[in-house]
Amino acid sequence: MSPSGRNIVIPHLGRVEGHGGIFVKIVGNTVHEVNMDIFEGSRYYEALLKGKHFLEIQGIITRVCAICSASHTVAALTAIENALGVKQTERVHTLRGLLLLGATIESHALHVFALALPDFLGFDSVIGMASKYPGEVAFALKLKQLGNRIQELIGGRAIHPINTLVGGFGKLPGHRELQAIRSELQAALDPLMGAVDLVATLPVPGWAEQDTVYVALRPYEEAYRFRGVSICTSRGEEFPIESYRDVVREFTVEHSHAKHSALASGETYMVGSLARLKLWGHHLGGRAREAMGKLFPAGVQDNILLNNWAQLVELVHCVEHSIEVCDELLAMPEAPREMVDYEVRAGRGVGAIEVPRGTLFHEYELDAEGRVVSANVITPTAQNLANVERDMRTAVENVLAGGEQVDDSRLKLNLEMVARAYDPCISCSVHVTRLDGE
Amino acid sequence: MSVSLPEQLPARSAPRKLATGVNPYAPAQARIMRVQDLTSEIRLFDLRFTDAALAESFNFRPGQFVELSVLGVGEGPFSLPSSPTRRGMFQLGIRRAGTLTNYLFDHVIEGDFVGIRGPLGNGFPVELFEGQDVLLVAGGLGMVPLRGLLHYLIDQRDRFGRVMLLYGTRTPDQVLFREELESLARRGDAEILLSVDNAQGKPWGGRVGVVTELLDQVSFDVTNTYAIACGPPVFYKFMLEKLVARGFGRHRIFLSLERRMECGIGKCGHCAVGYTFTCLHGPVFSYWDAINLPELIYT
Amino acid sequence: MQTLRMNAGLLSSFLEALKAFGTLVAPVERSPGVFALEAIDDVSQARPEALRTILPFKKLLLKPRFVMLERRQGQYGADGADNDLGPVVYFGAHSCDIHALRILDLLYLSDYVDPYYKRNRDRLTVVGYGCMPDGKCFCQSMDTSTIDKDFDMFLTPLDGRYLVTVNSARGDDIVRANQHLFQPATRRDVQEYLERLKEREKAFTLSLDVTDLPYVLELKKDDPVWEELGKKCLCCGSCSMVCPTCACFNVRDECPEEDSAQRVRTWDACLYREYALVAGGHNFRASRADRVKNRYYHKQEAFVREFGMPSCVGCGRCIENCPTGINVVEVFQYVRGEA
Amino acid sequence: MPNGNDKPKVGIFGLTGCAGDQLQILNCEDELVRLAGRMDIVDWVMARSGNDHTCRLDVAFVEGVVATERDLETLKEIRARAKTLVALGTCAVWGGLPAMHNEMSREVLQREVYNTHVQFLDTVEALPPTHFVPFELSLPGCPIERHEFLRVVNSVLSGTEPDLPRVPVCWECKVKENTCRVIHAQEVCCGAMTRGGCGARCPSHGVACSGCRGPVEEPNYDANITMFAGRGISWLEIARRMSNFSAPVWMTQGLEQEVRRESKR
Ligand SMILES: Cc1cc2nc3c(=O)[nH]c(=O)nc-3n(C[C@H](O)[C@H](O)[C@H](O)COP(=O)(O)OP(=O)(O)OC[C@H]3O[C@@H](n4cnc5c(N)ncnc54)[C@H](O)[C@@H]3O)c2cc1C
Ligand code: SF4
Ligand code: SF4
Ligand code: SF4
Repeated sequence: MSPSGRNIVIPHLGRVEGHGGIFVKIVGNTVHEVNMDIFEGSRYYEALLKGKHFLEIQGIITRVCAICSASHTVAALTAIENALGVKQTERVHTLRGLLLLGATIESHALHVFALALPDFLGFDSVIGMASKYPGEVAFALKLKQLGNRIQELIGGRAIHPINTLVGGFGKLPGHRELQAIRSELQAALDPLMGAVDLVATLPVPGWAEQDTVYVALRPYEEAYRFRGVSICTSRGEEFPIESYRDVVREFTVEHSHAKHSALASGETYMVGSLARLKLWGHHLGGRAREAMGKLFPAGVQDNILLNNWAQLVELVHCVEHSIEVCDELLAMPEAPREMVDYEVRAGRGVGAIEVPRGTLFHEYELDAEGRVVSANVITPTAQNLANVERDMRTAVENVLAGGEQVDDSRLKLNLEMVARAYDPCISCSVHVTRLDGE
Repeated sequence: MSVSLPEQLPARSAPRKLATGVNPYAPAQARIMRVQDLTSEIRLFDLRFTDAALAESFNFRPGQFVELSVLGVGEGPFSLPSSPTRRGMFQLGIRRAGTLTNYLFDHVIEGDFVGIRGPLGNGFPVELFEGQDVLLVAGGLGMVPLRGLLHYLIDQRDRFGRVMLLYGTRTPDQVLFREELESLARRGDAEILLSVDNAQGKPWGGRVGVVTELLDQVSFDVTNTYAIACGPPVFYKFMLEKLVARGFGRHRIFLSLERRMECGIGKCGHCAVGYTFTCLHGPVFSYWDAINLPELIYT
Repeated sequence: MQTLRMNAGLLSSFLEALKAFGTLVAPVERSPGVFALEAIDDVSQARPEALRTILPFKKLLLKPRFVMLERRQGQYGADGADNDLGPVVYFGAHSCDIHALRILDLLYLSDYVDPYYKRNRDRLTVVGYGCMPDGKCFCQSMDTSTIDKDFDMFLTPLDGRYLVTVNSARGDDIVRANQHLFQPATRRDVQEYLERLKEREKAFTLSLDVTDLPYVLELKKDDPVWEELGKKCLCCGSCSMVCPTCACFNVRDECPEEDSAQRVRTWDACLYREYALVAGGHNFRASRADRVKNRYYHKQEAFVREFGMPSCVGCGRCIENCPTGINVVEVFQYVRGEA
Repeated sequence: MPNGNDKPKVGIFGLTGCAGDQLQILNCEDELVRLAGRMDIVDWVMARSGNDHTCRLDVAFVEGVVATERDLETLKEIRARAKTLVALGTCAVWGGLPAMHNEMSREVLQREVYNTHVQFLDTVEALPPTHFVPFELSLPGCPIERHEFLRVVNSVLSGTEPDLPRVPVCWECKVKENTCRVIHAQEVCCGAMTRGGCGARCPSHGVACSGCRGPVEEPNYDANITMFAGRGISWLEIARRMSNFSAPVWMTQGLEQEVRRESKR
C-alpha cells in the first residue's frame, strides 16, 4: 500500500435501500475525491406522469420507493389537493397523520435496529445480531410490524397504499381495529424505553463530528409534528413552502444518477431526524422527552452518527403520538367512507412533509382537465447526498489524522457507517426531476 | 381361479363407501414397497396399505383407478396396472408430468409412505367378456390400465376366448412391460403384437408403423369379440373409427377417458363432460356412450 | 305440514328466538341495493325481502376456501374443521334458493357423501321468506317459483301478518318453543295467501322459454352463437361464484409454513382457463367459447338429461353480477334465433 | 433440495425497482427468523453486508426491471449462479410501472428528467427480467403478497413446486362480496384481467383494481374495453386505468387508436 495514494472502493453498499457504491481517493492524509456513486437505474416516473390524469399520480409515484411509499402518497395527495383547492376534512387530516406515523415507526424501527445497530454492536446483519440480542431484535421486529399494521389499516396495504384517495379514503378503519392498534402501541412503550436505555450505553465515536446546517419544516402546530407550514434552517432562516425551489438548489453531478442539492448560499445541509430534533426537539414531551434526555445528555451534537439516536427518539414520539391520534379518531363516529367533493380545475400545488429521512417536496401542475403538465419531486436523500460526501470526507480525514496506520477495512466501515447513518434511500434519490422550463 | 369383483353401481345412487375410508377425501396410508423404472419417464411403484386388513381386502375392477397423494404436494388419479386376482399388493405406473409426479420421481423412495383413495371409477365390464374373445388395443401410457385387465384375463384364462393385445409406442425404449409381454406371448397366454412408430436403429423384433396398422394383422369374429382401447387423444381419433370400420358395433368397443380430476368421486366437476362425471360414470365408456357426450371425446 | 300465522310486529321476537337454534344468518344491506348473507346479532338488520344476496346460501355449507386435510409438525388435524360452521339458522331463503339447496343435496349427498357438506347441512335450519319478483327473476320459467319441501319453516308476508308454514320436525321444535308467537291460520289468511300468489305470478316480467331446450341445445352445438359469446365473456367467473347451484371446486396442496401441509379446497368455475387443463398442457376446453358453452349446457342440457330438471333456478344472480351484461335469458333467445 | 446438512444457499437481488418486494420479505418478520434457520441467505445486499457475490445458489429471487446495461449483466450472472430462479413482483414478471405505456421516447424522458447534458449511456428501455433469461417460477404482485412468498419458499425448500391460484381478482372480490366497481360505480376495474392473490384488496376498499398484479393467462382485453366503453366511460379514461401495469401488454392496438381519435376531438 503506497502511503501517498490509495483508493477505497465499496462497490455495492449493503444494508441500504437501493444500489450505490462509494469511491474515495486518498493522497497522504487528505481526501482528494469522495463519490457516492449511485447506479440505480432510472424509472423516470415523474416524466411518465406528464399527461397522466391526476388520479393516477398517487398510484404511480408511490412506486418510486417501497419504504417511503406512504410518505410519497401523502405528499402527492397534499400537493394535488393544494392544486385543486380541495380542503381536507379533519378526519382525513388525522388519518393521514396516523399513516405517516405508522410509516415512520416502520422505517425507523427497520433502520435503527436492523440496518444501523449491527455496526455499533459488531455484526454484519440483524440476523447475526439476533443470536446475541434475541429479545431486542424480536421487539424491534414487532415494532416494525406494528408500523406496518398501521399502514395496512389506514392505507389498505403496508407497501404502496391503495385506500388513500384525492379528497379522502375508500374505506375508514373501524373502532375495533383502532382500539386493537392502540393497545399494542401502549404495550410497546415500555420495551421501547428499554431499548433506549441499552442504546444510551453505546459509545458514539467522534470522528464524524462536524458543523452542519439543518433544515426541517416548522410544525403546523406548537408540537413535534411531521407536517409543516414553512421551511426553517438551523441558522434561523424561514421560507414559505411554495418557494422551496429557491431554498433547495439542485444540481447534477457527473458520477451519479441522482441529483444533489445545496442551499442558495452553496452550503450543503442535512435533513432528517437529527435536523428535526435540532430544530424542534424542545417541543417533545412525555417519554420522548425522557428518551432525548438519555440519548442526548449534552444536547443535539453535530455528529451524523447521532441521526440513528435521533430516529430512536422519534420512534418513542411516534408511538406515543399515535396513541393520542387513535384516541382522537375513536372520539369521531364510525363511518364507512369519507370523501369530499371537488371540482377539477387547472392549478399548481406543493406538498411538503417530514418523512423518516427528512423533508420531501412534491409539486404538480395540472391543466383544466386534470392532466399533469409538470411534476417535481425532491427527496430527502437527494438533498442529503452532497452532505453525505462532505461528512465522509471529514470522517476519513479525522481518522487518518489520528496518526496511526489505518487499514482499508476500517475506513470502509467508517464510510459505510456515515452513509448508513443518513438512512439513504437510493431508489427515491434517482427520481429527482423537474419537468418544465427547458 | 375365479375372483369376485366389486359391483358396478349406477352413478347417482344410494350412498356408498370408499374402501379406503369413511371420509372419501381422506386417503389411507400405503407404503412404497418397490420402485422400478419402466422407461426413463415412467416408473412402476409397488404399494401395500399399512393397514393389514385393508391390504388384504382391497379389491377393484380392472380399469378402476386410485387417487395417490402426498399431503403438501398434490394428488392425482392413476390407473391400476395390477390385477385384483393378485391380492395384498397393488401397482401404479406413473409418468413424470407435473408437480406431484415430479415429486414422486425426485423425492420418493422405497419405504416411503403415500396416501391412497380408491378404488374409483366404474372399471371394465369384465362380466360381459366371459366366453368372448377380447381384443386389447393400447397406445403409449394406455398400456397401464390394460395391463391390469390383461393379467386379470390371463389369470382366469379358461373363462375367456382369445386374448389379443395390440400395443404401439413411439420408440422401442418406450414399450412398457416389454419383457413380460414377450414372455406372455411365448407362453401362448395371449396373442400379442407390438409396433413402434420409429425403431431408431435399435434392435426391434416387432412392427414399425402406427398402432392402427396392427389391426390389419389380425383377424377376428366381430360378433364374438369385445374391443378395449386405451391411449392418448390422437390414438382414439384414429383407432375407434378404424375398429368400427372393421365391423365392431360401437357398443362392443370400450375405452377409458382421461380428464382433469380433483376429487375422483363426482363432486368437483372438473372431469364432467356435460353431466357425465368421468370419475364416477367412467372412466370406462362404450364408444356409443362416449360419442353421445356433448363434447367430443378426444378434444 | 302445518300452517300458522304470526303477527308482523312479532318478527323481531321470532328472530331472537331463532338464535337459540344456531347462528342466525340473514341478508343485510351492504351498500344501497347490494345485499349479503351475514351472521347477525342485531335482528333489525335482517332484510329477508331482499331478492338476491351477492353470494347465495351455498357459502353456509361449503366455504369458498377451506382446509380439508392438514398436517402440522407431523400431527394430522381434524378433517375439515375449518369448514365447521356449527348450527346455522338461515333466515330469508326464497323458493329458488330452496330448490337450489335440493340440487346441491343431490350432488353432495348421493354416492360418496361429502362429509364437509353433510356436517353443515345436517345443522342448517332453513327459514324461508316469500318474495316479490323483479325484472331479473325468472324462477317461474324454471318451475322453481314455489316450494313445498326441503325447508323447516316458511314465512309469507301478508298484510300485517305472516302465513307461517312449518315443514319439518325442527320447524315444529321452533314453534313449540315459541308458542306465544303463533296462532292458527284463518280462512282469511289462506284467502289472502292465494291472492298474493296470483299477484306474484303476474308480477314476473322476465321469462325463459324452456320448451325442448335440451334438444334445441343439442341441435345448436356448433352454432356460431357460442363464438360470439366467447368474445364477449370476460371469464371472470362471477356468474359461477354467485350461482346457487354452481358447486365446482378445486383442490390444491399448500405448504403455508415449515413443517405444515394443507389440502385446500376452493370454489372453482368452469369458465377459468385452468379448469380443464391437465399435466403436460393439454386443455380440454382451451377456447373461451367452449367454456361459456359448457356452463349453459351443463345447466340446461346435461343436468336435465341426468336428473330430469335443469340446474338453474332462475334467481337472476348471474344476470345481476355479470359486469359485461351477459344475460341467460337473452342468450337462450339468441340461441333460438329470436333476438 | 438440501443435501446432507448443507442448508440451501439463497440469494435475493434487486435490479431497478422500488425494493418493495425485498421490503415485503423483510415484512415477514416472524417467519424470516424461522426461515433463516432452514436456508442460508448468502447474498442479500439490502439486508446485510459481507455478501458472497460469486457462490452457486440453490434459489435466487430477483426483483425489479432491467433498466441499465449493468442490470442485465447482474441478471445474467445471477442466472448462471442459480438452480432455481424466481421472479419477484410485477416488475420482474411483466415490467410493471417502469415499463408503463407512455408515448415519450427514452431520450426524451432522459432529457425531461435530468434537464442537462449528462449522458447515462447505460440506460436501456425498461423490460422485465423474464424477457431476457428463463425463470423457474414467477410471483407477481406490486408488491408481492407475503403469504404467497412464504408458500413459494416453503414449497421450494421442501422440494416441490408451489401451486398458486391463477384465477382473476374477481374470484376473490366475489368471495368477499364486495360491491362491484364496474356494475355499481361505472368504474374501470381491471379485476377480470388481473391475476388474483391479493384478496381483491382494492375493491375491498371501495377502489377499482388497477391491475397491479399483472394479467391472468389469456385475458380478454377486447371484451373488457368494449364493456367499459359500453358503460359510457371515455376511451381516455379506459386507457388511463389500463395502461399503468404490464404495459404495453394491456394497451391493445384498438384502444390506442380510439384514444388518439378521441384526444384529437
Ligand atoms: C382416470 C385416469 C387415470 C390415469 N392414469 C394414469 C396412470 O396410470 N399413469 C400416469 O402416469 N398418469 C395417469 N393419469 C394422468 C395423471 O393423473 C396425471 O398425469 C397426474 O395427475 C399429473 O399430476 P401432477 O401433479 O404431476 O401434474 P400437474 O400438472 O402439476 O397437476 C396438477 C393437478 O391437476 C390434475 N391433473 C393434471 N393432469 C391430469 C390428468 N391428466 N388427469 C387428471 N387430472 C390431472 C391433478 O389433480 C393434479 O394434481 C390418469 C388420469 C386419469 C384421469
Ligand atoms: S344460472 Fe344464473 S339464474 Fe340460474 S340459478 Fe345460477 S345464478 Fe341463478
Ligand atoms: S369490482 Fe372489479 S374485481 Fe370485483 S367483481 Fe367487479 S370487476 Fe371484478
Ligand atoms: S385489487 Fe388489483 S390493484 Fe389492488 S392489489 Fe389487487 S391486483 Fe393490485
